[in-house]
Amino acid sequence: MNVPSEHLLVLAAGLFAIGVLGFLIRRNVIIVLMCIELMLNAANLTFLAASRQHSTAQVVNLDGAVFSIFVILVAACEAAVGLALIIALFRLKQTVESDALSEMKG
Amino acid sequence: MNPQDLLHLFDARALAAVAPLLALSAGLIVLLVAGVFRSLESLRGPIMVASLLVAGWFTATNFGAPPGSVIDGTYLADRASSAWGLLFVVATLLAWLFSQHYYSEAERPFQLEHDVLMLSTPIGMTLMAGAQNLIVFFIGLEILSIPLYALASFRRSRSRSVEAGLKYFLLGAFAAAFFLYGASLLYAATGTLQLQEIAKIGIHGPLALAGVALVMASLFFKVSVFPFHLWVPDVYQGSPTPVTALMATGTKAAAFAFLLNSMFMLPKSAALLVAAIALVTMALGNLGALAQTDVKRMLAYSGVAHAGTVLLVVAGTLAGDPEANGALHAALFYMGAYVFTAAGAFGLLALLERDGERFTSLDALKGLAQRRPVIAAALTLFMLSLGGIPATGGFLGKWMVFSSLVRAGLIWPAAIGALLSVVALGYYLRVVVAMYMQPIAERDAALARGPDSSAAAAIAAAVCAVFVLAMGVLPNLFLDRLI
Amino acid sequence: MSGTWLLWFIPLLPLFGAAACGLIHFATLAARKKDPSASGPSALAPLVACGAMLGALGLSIAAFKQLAGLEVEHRVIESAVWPWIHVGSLHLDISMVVDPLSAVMLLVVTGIGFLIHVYSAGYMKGDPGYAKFFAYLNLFVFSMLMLVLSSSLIGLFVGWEGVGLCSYLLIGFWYEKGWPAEAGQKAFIFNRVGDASFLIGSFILIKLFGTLDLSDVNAAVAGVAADPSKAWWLTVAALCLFGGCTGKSAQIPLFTWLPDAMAGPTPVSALIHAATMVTAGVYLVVRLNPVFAFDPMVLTVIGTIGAFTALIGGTSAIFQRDIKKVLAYSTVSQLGYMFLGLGSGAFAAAIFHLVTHAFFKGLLFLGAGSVIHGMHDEQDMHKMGGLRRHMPKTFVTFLAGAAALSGLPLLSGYFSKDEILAHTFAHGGFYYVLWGIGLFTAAVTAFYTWRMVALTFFGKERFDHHHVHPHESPVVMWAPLAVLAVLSVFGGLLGLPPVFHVVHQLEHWLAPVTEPGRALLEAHGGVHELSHAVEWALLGLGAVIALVFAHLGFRRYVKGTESDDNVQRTQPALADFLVGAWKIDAQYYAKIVYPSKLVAFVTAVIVDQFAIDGLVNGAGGLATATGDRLKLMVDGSLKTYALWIGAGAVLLALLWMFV
Amino acid sequence: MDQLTLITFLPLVGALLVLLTPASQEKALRVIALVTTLVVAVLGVRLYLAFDGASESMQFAVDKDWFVLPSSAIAVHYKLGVDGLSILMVALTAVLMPTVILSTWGHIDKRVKEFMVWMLVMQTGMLGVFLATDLVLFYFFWEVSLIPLYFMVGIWGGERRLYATIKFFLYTMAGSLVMLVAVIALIYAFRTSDVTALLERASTLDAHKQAWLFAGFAIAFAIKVPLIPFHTWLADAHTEAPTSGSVVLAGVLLKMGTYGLLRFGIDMFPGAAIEHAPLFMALGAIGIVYGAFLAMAQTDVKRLVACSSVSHLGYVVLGLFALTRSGLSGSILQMVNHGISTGLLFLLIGMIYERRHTRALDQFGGLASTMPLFAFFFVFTVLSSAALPGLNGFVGEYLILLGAFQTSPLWAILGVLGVIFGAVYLLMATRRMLFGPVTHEENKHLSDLNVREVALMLPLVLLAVWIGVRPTPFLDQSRGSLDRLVRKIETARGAHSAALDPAPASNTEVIR
Repeated sequence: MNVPSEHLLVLAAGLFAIGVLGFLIRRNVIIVLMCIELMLNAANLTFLAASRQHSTAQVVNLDGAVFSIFVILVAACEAAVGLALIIALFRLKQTVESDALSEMKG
Repeated sequence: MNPQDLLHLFDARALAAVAPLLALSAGLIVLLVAGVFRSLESLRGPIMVASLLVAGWFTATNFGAPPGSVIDGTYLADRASSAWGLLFVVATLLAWLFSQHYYSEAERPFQLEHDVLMLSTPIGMTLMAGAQNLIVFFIGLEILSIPLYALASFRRSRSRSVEAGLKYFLLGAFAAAFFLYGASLLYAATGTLQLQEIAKIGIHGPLALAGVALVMASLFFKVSVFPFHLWVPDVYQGSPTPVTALMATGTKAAAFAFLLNSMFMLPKSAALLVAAIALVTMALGNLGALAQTDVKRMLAYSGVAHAGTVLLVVAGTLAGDPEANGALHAALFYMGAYVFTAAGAFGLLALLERDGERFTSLDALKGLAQRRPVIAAALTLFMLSLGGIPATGGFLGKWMVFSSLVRAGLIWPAAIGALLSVVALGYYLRVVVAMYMQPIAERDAALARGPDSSAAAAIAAAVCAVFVLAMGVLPNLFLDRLI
Repeated sequence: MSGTWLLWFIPLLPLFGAAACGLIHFATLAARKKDPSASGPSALAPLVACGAMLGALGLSIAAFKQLAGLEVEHRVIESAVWPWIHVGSLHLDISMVVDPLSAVMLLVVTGIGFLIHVYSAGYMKGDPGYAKFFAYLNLFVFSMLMLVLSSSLIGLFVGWEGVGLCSYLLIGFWYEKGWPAEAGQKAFIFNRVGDASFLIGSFILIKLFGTLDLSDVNAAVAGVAADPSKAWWLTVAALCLFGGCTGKSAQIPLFTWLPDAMAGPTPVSALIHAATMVTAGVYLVVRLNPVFAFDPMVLTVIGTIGAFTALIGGTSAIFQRDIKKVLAYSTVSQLGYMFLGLGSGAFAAAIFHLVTHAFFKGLLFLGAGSVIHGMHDEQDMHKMGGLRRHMPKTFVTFLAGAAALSGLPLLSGYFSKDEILAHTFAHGGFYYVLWGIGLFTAAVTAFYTWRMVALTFFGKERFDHHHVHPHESPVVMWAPLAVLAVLSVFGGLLGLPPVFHVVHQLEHWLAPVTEPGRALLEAHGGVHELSHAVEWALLGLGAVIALVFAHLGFRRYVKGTESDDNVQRTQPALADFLVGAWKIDAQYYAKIVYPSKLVAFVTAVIVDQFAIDGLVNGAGGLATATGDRLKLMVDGSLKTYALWIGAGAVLLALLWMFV
Repeated sequence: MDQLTLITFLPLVGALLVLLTPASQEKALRVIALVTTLVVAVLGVRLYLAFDGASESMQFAVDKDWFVLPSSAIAVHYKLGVDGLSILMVALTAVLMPTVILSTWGHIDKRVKEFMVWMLVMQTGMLGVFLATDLVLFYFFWEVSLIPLYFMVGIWGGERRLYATIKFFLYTMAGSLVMLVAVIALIYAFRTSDVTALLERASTLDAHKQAWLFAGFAIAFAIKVPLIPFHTWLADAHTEAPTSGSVVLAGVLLKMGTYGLLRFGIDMFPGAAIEHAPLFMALGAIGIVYGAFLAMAQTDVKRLVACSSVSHLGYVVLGLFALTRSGLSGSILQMVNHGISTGLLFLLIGMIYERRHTRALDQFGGLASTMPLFAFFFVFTVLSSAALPGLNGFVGEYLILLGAFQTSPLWAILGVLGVIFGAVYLLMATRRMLFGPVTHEENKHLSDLNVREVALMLPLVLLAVWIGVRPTPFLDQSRGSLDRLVRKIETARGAHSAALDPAPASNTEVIR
């Protein structure tokens, strides 16, 4: 079975859109973080699909695949820092709602 | 990649090209190791400074040398990226010097972590500036950003610091996701992540254009132009001031370095749009700053305005600036001056904050000239440079930016930009007015002189002042060598 | 003296005198600071000032003698040239030139000036500004001599404005009282209006001839006739220069400053506002007679203005109670005569009247000063009367002056005035009207002059004997009166009318100067001779009118002031109208001064502060207000920021895809 | 070191010396500043005497490499020179400053050190503006010279000093930044920043471009002059500035605007100047009358003098844009004259303010009785300002109006009306201050001017008389340069009228 690349791209676009909307709508910072992961994975999916699309029998275009590995790595780092920050927030405010993040404005 | 290329990975030129990165990384490791031993505490500073200086020295040697590319041309150490690299080293050094004695007793035990995080940022910046490949840029971006997220909320007992860190992190990650998705679309459209390859193939079709738009959006986020700049005031204000200095100077410079490298992706017809974005950014930054009462936040807005100004060179290039390197030179000099000026300004605010957090407010600056004449004089100099008054580096930077526009025939944007800088002077002057022309508040008069200034900060401020003046009065020292 | 700097010393001596007196003044002030009663070195001032005047007078007489010794065609002495303003090819240089005209003026200015200096030494004695007064007086003489001697219109203008300045300073000499300072200011500003016109005239002359040298201009006039556009400009220039004369010589419409100028010390009124400065306009017209004679229309304008000024001045003098005001309006009126003469092309006659007027009006003012001095600064004639017994010397000399002014036969004023009227009559046409006005004014003049004499020296003593003890003035004051009285009586000999079959000395003397103008007039057909019979008739008419109205005036007022009171009661509007000089000044205030102040206020407050500055401040305010609004964009909410980022990215994508 | 560099930067050296002197040594600070400015004045006079007015070229030129603008390889030079258009202003700047410094004895008693530093820095800036013959260098000095006054007004000014100083700074800055764009455009059009070269070549640009560049320059200078309707900053700045600041502002800083109009408006773009001359003549002439009316309505005597500056500088602009020999000559001289007479007026007002701490006209009256010396100097200055022949003001105004009359009788006549109005407001102020009875008790025991005050005014008074009596040597200093400029204008006028009307009418006769 061979899923056409276009389908994968559309799926990825959908994932990205869900991620963006989730980021915009959800108030829980942890879920917002997960939405970011969703967006990153949309990018990964696109990379992999495109990587396959641009490969031929003779030359394999690995750039996209390599990029996605880096993305996964970076996503892990981000999650680590992000969660730490969320803990710091929770310690201070006993909440992880993003509304708590509007002390500074104007 | 061919197996043969692996051999080139370690030839002398390639090594020289990445030497600054290696030096910084080595310094980082040494610092970490030394940090384990309490007895070596006094060595931490010297290690930090030494690794930055060595990295700077390596960067400087890359100037005269022919461009050195690494790993199949994904990273390039040429004259431009080396110039940027020097700026990053300087920015980090200045921020670090200003951070000495900045933190409170409770935060001081974590100085090691602070220093390690800070030392890792120039690695990211340098990678960004030299990146010829979207992967390398992304890695650089994250090496820069992730430590900064942590640094922003370094004063984790203060809600503003945490808020700044989280906001920066969430929005930064959000923007990074845009970059990635944009990069993936570009890749889908062109099949390559190499900038030169993309340039050869060209940006055709909606997929590629959408990719460019998203990549640009994330870059605009990093350099903080409209409408991607809203995070800046909050994050700059909430972060520890030395970190703000680093963000304002280093991060912005690194993002611009890559923006200039990748602006070929923008359609020529976008010139006016980019100019409009830049001008709106200047307007929002300047008008917003006009409404501030806290100098730190005001400087954040001013940073937005300056980003808009630099973005003008992109518009100039797109509109057909006949000078091939016009944009690069202008951006380099402008950001060079800005690094010293903004670092100096934020650094002095950091110094003042040691009397209490309220001392970043405009009110508390009243009569500062009597209380701390040297700081007031230096801050005035920086304000004038930010305002682009001659005899300071800021002036010539502004000159070069507008030159790019004028050469490209964008006279009206240049004129509007010039008028918007008048608004900017309006708030820079307010700082000077407060310091020199308004009477000192009674409770501040009692302070007479605050605690002794830190020597490190004093040196840093002096360096900033000297460079700001030198870039304004003797620009040949810089122009002849750097460009 | 020719080609040397010696002539320069005629004006420079008084200038040095002024400087010296100024220093004396400040030395006096310094001395007084230590000891308030000390008079310091101020007693030196009159010596210095009179010495300077004597020197100038001596040099003037010497110059006059040298001039008279020259052949008629070459009667010009020119001094070394002071190069003043050199720009490109334009050279505005000044030298001192004595020719027949300036020689006459020179003698009048230095001669009468010297007498008045001497008089002032007595009159101003005891004044705290004694030395300062002489400084100003000397400075005035310097300016007046510059005016008279300059070879160039620009040099003339230096003197022209200089005399205006001194007039300003001297009118406001007693500035502590307030109103003299206001009067001085008014004089200066009215003169400035004229001067502005003068300046424009000089610009046109430069435009036409490229020079302001008076003799060059006069010589170049003839060449203009060929070019109609140039001729038009020359006419405008002449009118503009005459505009300057109306200011300086108190003609319609700028005459109202002169009556107010009486706020100054009386010697000032005599010297500046009767004998010399106010005649500068007459001098200018004669000096540039070809320019003015070039277009007959200009002369008609001058004559008309002169006649009406004579009328307004004369009638305004009738009911004045202030003795100096009578003389002031009389001066306005007599100056009108001079311009009437100029307008008739009788340049020499105008100068003749100028000279005799300097004698008798100087005399009258000094006499009035003597009266005021003797009456302890009382100027209201209604509070005088019968003074002939108390001040006989003043009385006798005053009579001589009054007789001359009113044109009683064979006195100086009689000949000079009649000559002007004769020329006007000879002109015919529209000039008959002007002649009629002149004749009427002559009647009025005789009337008010003898009213003044009667009110002052005859009738009951209406002053308060407890406070006022009239006394004769000291010798330094009455001696100049005596000299002037003699001149007033016999001054007419300078210019006897042709019917006497003697040479008109003055006309003959001035002929080289007035010739070009006469020639132009002749070319226009503007020179008319009268038959002896008509001349006799006119002389007789003049004599009769003077005698009759002098008698009327004297009769009516010799008993007292009832006649004034009658008029005041029966014709209050008329009296008011005449005393207020036809209400012209009031009109100025209502139509020009107050509206100007209003305009100034509106300009400053509404246009400038509200509109223009409002825009400037508004721009600043707008920026701040916009900033305050824009701040709301940064609302602190993560989602807003993200939304902008998302929307921005989408917008960028859309724009690049579709635009 | 060459003369021009020495004269330009000596004040800066003085400023450094002041900076190194402890703030408590007030006397030493003052003496250092005074001695520095005196030396500069001597140098200025020497320069003036050595200057050859007949020459058309830049004299005492200095030319050193400064830096190369990247990417276009435009070499910016440190280039100074003086010609007939600038020599008088240089001399005035040098000669005026000792007087200004000496006048601070009376009214600057706090933060003396800072004040002296700013004064001296300002002198360097002003001299630089007049001497720079590289466009970048000119712009450099142009903006630098703004900052000291900003501090002077802001720190040592009156009640509304902050408002005034910010307004002044931002307003002039707005003009300057517009000019910056024009400066850049001009430099890149010819790829040189050398003023002499640009003066030769700029008129080869096409008319449209010239007009725009001219406008860019002109707006900055018009604000600086200030020409109506850009004048509102001036009254506020003057009213609030300390005496010495006002003197410098009126004496020299405003002249930077008129000098700019001359050098970078008329000399640089003669074609555009001819085209826009009617507008500028109109603004100048209207400004004369408008300023006079403003002055008439003032109740604060300092503000009155400030408004009179608007009027007086209207003359200068009128004369400049008459574009005739006499108009240009007169304007150059009038720049000096205004510096002298308005400078003196501000000094005098400062002296009375030090005694009475008010400047409201109705607070005075009768001062001539209590302060005769003051009255003498005041009347003298008023007469100089009102252009009495024999004093300096007349020569300038006469030439200006004459020049204007040759070009446009209408605006000249409006200007002549200003002669009347000028007398009105000046005499009104004089009367209300000096004459009449002494109505206020405070005025009865005022001390008259002291030796220092008389001494510091004397040089200006003598200069006023000298220029009035013997103006030709002063006018001759700009002879060569103006000959050159007038030739240039005539050439451009020929081209201009040829473009407008292929067959020029014969009756457009221009005399001189």
